[in-house]
Amino acid sequence: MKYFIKRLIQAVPVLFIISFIIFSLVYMAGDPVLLMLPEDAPQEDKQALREALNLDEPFHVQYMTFVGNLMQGQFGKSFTYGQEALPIVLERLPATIELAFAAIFVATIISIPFGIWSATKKDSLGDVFISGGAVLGKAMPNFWLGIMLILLFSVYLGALPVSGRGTIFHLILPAITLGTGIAAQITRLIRSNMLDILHQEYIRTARSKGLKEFLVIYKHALRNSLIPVVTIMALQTSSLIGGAIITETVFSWPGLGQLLIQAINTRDMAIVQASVFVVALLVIMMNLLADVMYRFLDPRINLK
Amino acid sequence: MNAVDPLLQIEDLKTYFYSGDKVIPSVDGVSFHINKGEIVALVGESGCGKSVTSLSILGLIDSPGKIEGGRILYHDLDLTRLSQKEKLQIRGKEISIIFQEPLAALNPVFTVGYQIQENIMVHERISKKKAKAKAIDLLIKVGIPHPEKVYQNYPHSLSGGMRQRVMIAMALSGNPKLIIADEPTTALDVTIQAQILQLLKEITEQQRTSILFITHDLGVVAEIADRVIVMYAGQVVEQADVYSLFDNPKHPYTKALFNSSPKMDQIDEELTAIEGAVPSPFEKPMGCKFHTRCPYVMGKCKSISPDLEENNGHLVRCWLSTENAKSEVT
Amino acid sequence: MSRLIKSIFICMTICCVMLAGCSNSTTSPQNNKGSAQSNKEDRTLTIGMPVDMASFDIHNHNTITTEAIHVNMFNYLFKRTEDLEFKPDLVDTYKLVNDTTWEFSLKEGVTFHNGDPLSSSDVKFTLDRVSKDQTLKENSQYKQIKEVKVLDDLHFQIITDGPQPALLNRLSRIGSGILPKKYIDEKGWDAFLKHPIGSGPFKFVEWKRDDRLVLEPFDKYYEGEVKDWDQLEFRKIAEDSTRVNELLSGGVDIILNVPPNENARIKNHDGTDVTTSASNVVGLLGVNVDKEFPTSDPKVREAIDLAIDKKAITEHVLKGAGVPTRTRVTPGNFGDHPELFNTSLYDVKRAKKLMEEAGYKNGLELTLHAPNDRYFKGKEVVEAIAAMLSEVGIKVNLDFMEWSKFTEMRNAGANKELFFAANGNSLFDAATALDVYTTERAQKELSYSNPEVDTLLAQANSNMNPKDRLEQYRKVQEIVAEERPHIMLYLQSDSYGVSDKVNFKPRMDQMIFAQEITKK
Amino acid sequence: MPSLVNETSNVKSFTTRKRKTLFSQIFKSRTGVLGLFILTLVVLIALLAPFISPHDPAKVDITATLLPPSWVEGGSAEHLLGTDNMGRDLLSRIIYGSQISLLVGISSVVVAGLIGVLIGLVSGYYGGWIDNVLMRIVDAFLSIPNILFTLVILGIFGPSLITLILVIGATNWVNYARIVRSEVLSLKEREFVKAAKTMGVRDFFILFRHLLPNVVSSLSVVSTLSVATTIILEASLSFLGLGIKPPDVSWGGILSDGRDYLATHWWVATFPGLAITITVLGIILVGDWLRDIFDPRSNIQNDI
Repeated sequence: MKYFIKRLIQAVPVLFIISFIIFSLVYMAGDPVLLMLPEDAPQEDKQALREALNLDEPFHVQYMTFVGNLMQGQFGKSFTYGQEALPIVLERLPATIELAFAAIFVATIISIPFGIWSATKKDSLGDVFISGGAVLGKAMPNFWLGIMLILLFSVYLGALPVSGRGTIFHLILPAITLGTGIAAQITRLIRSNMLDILHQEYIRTARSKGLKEFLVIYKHALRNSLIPVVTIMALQTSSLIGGAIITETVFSWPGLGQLLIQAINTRDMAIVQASVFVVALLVIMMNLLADVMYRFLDPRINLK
Repeated sequence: MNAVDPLLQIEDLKTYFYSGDKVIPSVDGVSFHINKGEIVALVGESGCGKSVTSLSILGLIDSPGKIEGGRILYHDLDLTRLSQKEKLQIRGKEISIIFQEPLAALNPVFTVGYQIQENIMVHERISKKKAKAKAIDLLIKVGIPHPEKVYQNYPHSLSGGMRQRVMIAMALSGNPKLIIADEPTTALDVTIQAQILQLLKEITEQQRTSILFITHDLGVVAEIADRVIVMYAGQVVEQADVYSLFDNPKHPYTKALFNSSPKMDQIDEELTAIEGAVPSPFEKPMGCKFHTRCPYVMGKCKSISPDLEENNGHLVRCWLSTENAKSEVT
Repeated sequence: MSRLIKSIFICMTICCVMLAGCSNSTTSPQNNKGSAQSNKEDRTLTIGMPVDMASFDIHNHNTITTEAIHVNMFNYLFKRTEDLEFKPDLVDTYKLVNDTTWEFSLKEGVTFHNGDPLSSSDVKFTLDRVSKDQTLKENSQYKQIKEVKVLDDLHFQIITDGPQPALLNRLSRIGSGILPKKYIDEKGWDAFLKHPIGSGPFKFVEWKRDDRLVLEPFDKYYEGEVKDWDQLEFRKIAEDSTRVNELLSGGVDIILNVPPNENARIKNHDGTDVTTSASNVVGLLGVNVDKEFPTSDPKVREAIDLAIDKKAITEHVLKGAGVPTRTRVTPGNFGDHPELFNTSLYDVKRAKKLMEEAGYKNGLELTLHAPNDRYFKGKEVVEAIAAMLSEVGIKVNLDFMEWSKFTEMRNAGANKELFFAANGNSLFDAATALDVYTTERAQKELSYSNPEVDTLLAQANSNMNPKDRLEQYRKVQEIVAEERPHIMLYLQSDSYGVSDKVNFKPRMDQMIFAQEITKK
Repeated sequence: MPSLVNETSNVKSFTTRKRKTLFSQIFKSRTGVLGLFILTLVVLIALLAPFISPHDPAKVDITATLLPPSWVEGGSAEHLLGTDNMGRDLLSRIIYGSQISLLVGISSVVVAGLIGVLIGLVSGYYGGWIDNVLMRIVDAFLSIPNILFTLVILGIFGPSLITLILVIGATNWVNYARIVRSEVLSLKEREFVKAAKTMGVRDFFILFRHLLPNVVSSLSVVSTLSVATTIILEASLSFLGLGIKPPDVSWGGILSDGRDYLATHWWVATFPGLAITITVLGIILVGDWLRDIFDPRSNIQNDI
């Protein structure tokens, strides 16, 4: 618990730095007034809006205002939506999280059996294929895979819906697309962990008890090798959300990624700020969770 | 052989390891037996093949190793020819093993209680509750205070001695006829060591369990063993009952072991005092394997390997003692 | 601890079983999906759009795709027919009182989706909002309205700031949907945005941003309830190939913006087809004629025009989805110039000669700005143009920009020699199309000024005599074609992918009137 | 410790001791050789592009668009891999594309490496509050997904080759900083550093003459794998419309252009996709192999 609090406190300066990065980026983006008002708006209107937005103040004053607003959860109004940015971002979050979880799920069910098989049958043909597939899974650009999956499963086989969010069927292809990269990484991780663990003495102990090989591997070895995997999975949040941006575009998934891309294209900086901040917060929380979970799952580490 | 009631009989066991196109004969024609209720010590330096011998008994040799020849007779059963399923019924039930480093040998993510209970449940149709009760009984038996509490603990939170007691409880849980104790006291400090040895002794006396006690510590051997087998470079070089060996070590290697062995009350150390090093597993010398380090080396030793010869129940693999025996006869 | 791990294991096993179940059911998906669809979705009309609806603030956006959706929920005072004639919609009768005063009467019995009757005060509320609030994006198209006078519940007058020949055009386009005054007064604007109501044939059900907008028929629609559909869905599917795949797999019934290269695939697929319609969007090159640029020389501009083979572009790049043109005012718009349409100039030899005469015998380097991913085949067109210009010794530096950067640059007049744009005309009147050539508007991005054009346009914009007005606009188009502040390229046509299950006829104004789409 | 584990691991270390020259190490790993071969080939192609490319990669011919590869019906020997949607020779574009893709990959890694190594060295060596501040900055950067960060910056400044390289570099440096820091932390406790310190060697000298050479091995692993990540990142950015702009050709750009033709003209997207996949594969193989050589038990994760 103490540790948890300590980590929580550590996150505070990090959030400040993030707010600074986000603010600086937007500050450098230039005058938003031109985008917020119609082209032929009179000069006085522009000036009035600039003052209303504190744009004439020096950098540090503007930053302090920004932080002040941020603490109240305000990132300013999105000019494309005409609403406060944060609720818009939060509205999209569930879709992205749903996709991310589905991807992790896919990654898990692919990587655990493959990783184990690969490790127990080291250097067999199967291992070579799995290891090769894992490298390939990482080497393939995400969107390419996504479009290929649509063509195969939706257009030619007619088996799954092409795009959108709705039933569990809608989730399958995007989840596979997003999950493949992680699956590849975790397969490699489980394989190397298992290789290590299978040489541990306690595995020999388990065998010396007369346990079936299946139990030796899936109970004694797997549980040990999963501890770092759980951590790595939580640490994947960052790259998962990154990948989601692309996957969402391919599959028209109404999540944070699409919102963000649009906001960048229309320079809707309130949305950009809010989404970057929300994502960063999410990542920090997941990392924290990973850390706590690691300590919780591994009895060797004392929770202090 | 003067086997009264052999529980386990190893005949010409050959366990080889493979590395690339090289063959490493870790165990190269080892034969010995263990009687019921007997404590046999297997002595030798690191890498002499003691552990491989013990793992061969349980069929726990992993690739790239393989039992290439010989028989391991348990009662009438040749353990080298068992199916996987039959092997599982032997392990933990008929023969169990205690490893040297309990912290490494216990799975860190399961409670110790569970790990004992698991061994019980593999071999007995028994409810979980009963298995737990039995596990706690075993913990009491091996002298663990607060067994209920310890049952819930993870290995890392126990002391070294306690962990080894847990290992012993685990080994006992299947009521085995033979316990292989692979340097069970090496990692422990001297007082705990004595306690553990005492415990093992008591167990054999109570249950008539045999123990194959693997160690490099002659002090421990004197304490516990009925009979001693000395191994060097994959071969048995000397075998005798504990008194005859300690009174009259015949093989130069055994003699060297005695010379380098620390006295009983000294802190245990690796045996490094023998001149030279164990020969590389790839390039075992011709002739007697010990001739590179032997102070009594003769010309013959370098080319022809001596056989294990018996003399009054005392077996030795050395040209010197063969010569001596001959001269005694003539 | 152990229990925790156990529960994780159990969860995972359950998930595995579930997924196994899923994958089993997906092996026989045709019936699975088929049954689900035949029951429910067959009565749903789904339309795949490339972009999401911008907003329900009908006065504060200027995207045609959003208007195409809004026309199903809101009624205009006048409606464009398929042939782009004006037909009264909410209006029953109308007359011109004098050059600046129009009088209208409303149809009886029109109600909003909440049951409130639609009256003159709603019209006043709507038009007042858009004509007075300068921060609204549509304000510039409505600020000509000086006042709306309510005479009684069904009668009102519109008074303009001067003669407004194009008033009816304005009243039948984006921003003219009549809003419910009472509802908005009571609930507030934000509530309206969350749950908008209009008087159109479809009423709001839900809007999941970036996903779909769901509407359903309004049972008391004044022209009668739509019977063919239980539900109308507009889905946003940004990725071109995904949109096409969605059509082919039966997920949507109609898609917009079919990329030309997919035409064959859609046509060859069983149960889908492509239909096209001319639009009034013209692809063109904006030319900065400022003295600092070589393009200030008319010869250079002519050479550029002559060097570009518009026919080849429409044929090979647009794959037929376009017609070469020399004017922006194309058929279907008031003031179109038939002689400048479906024709183009292309003469590489003469172009080379002109370059030589202009003093660029050894070549010339120009910058061509173009927005990213904005216009139909914009990237390819621009690359083709660059290749063609290189034939006459003009090296083109392509500058692809983000849309926001692109508009920012043009607003500031920071653009160099050339930029590519494709402009529509929501008013269907030459007034908007040609307004860009007035000195006031052209001085920044085009640096163009021609007093004769200024005069002609000023006269035409308030000329209530249609015939004279037409002549004035045609004259301007001729001047522009000659002086080339814009080098016109082509009129683009819109391709729609349509499922055989529905009857759909695309319209030139790109509106999607769902009540006109019927089931086969 | 006479145990089986020990005996076999003795065997292992014995063999490695026997032939530990770098050269033979290369050829010990068959996958490493394959990776190296692929990489050499790609680099050669990039260097020799003007000599081996059959056509001008920018030569548009709108009358000969989307020609299939020469071995497919309708293809011509003129264009071995066919043409793209603008009638440009696909093979030539892929050959030239290797230049930009490698350039972006390598230079951004150099940029990231320079920043990251410097910060990592300083942070690890000086420790204290400097370390604390720098590590919080690292945490902040880590919590914003790379692609998101890059997208936002590119959206603001507009994508060009230089910005792309700088931006990817400026967002990727954290990996290097973390690795260098952790290595320095352990190195500075070692005798040779302590000795240097007591002898009054200047910090600058210790940092760059004593510490830097010792972190090179892990750096080489990370940076190799980063090149792969960056190539994929560039492709993803192209897909989202913020990649390399024409007339510059990159694999990501060709692939992203070709995605609209996946169903109808498979070759346009397939060949650049293969180029990316194969190159990334080669890099990962080399990276894995470098890792095995330098530190068989290293925990460096390659996060693609």
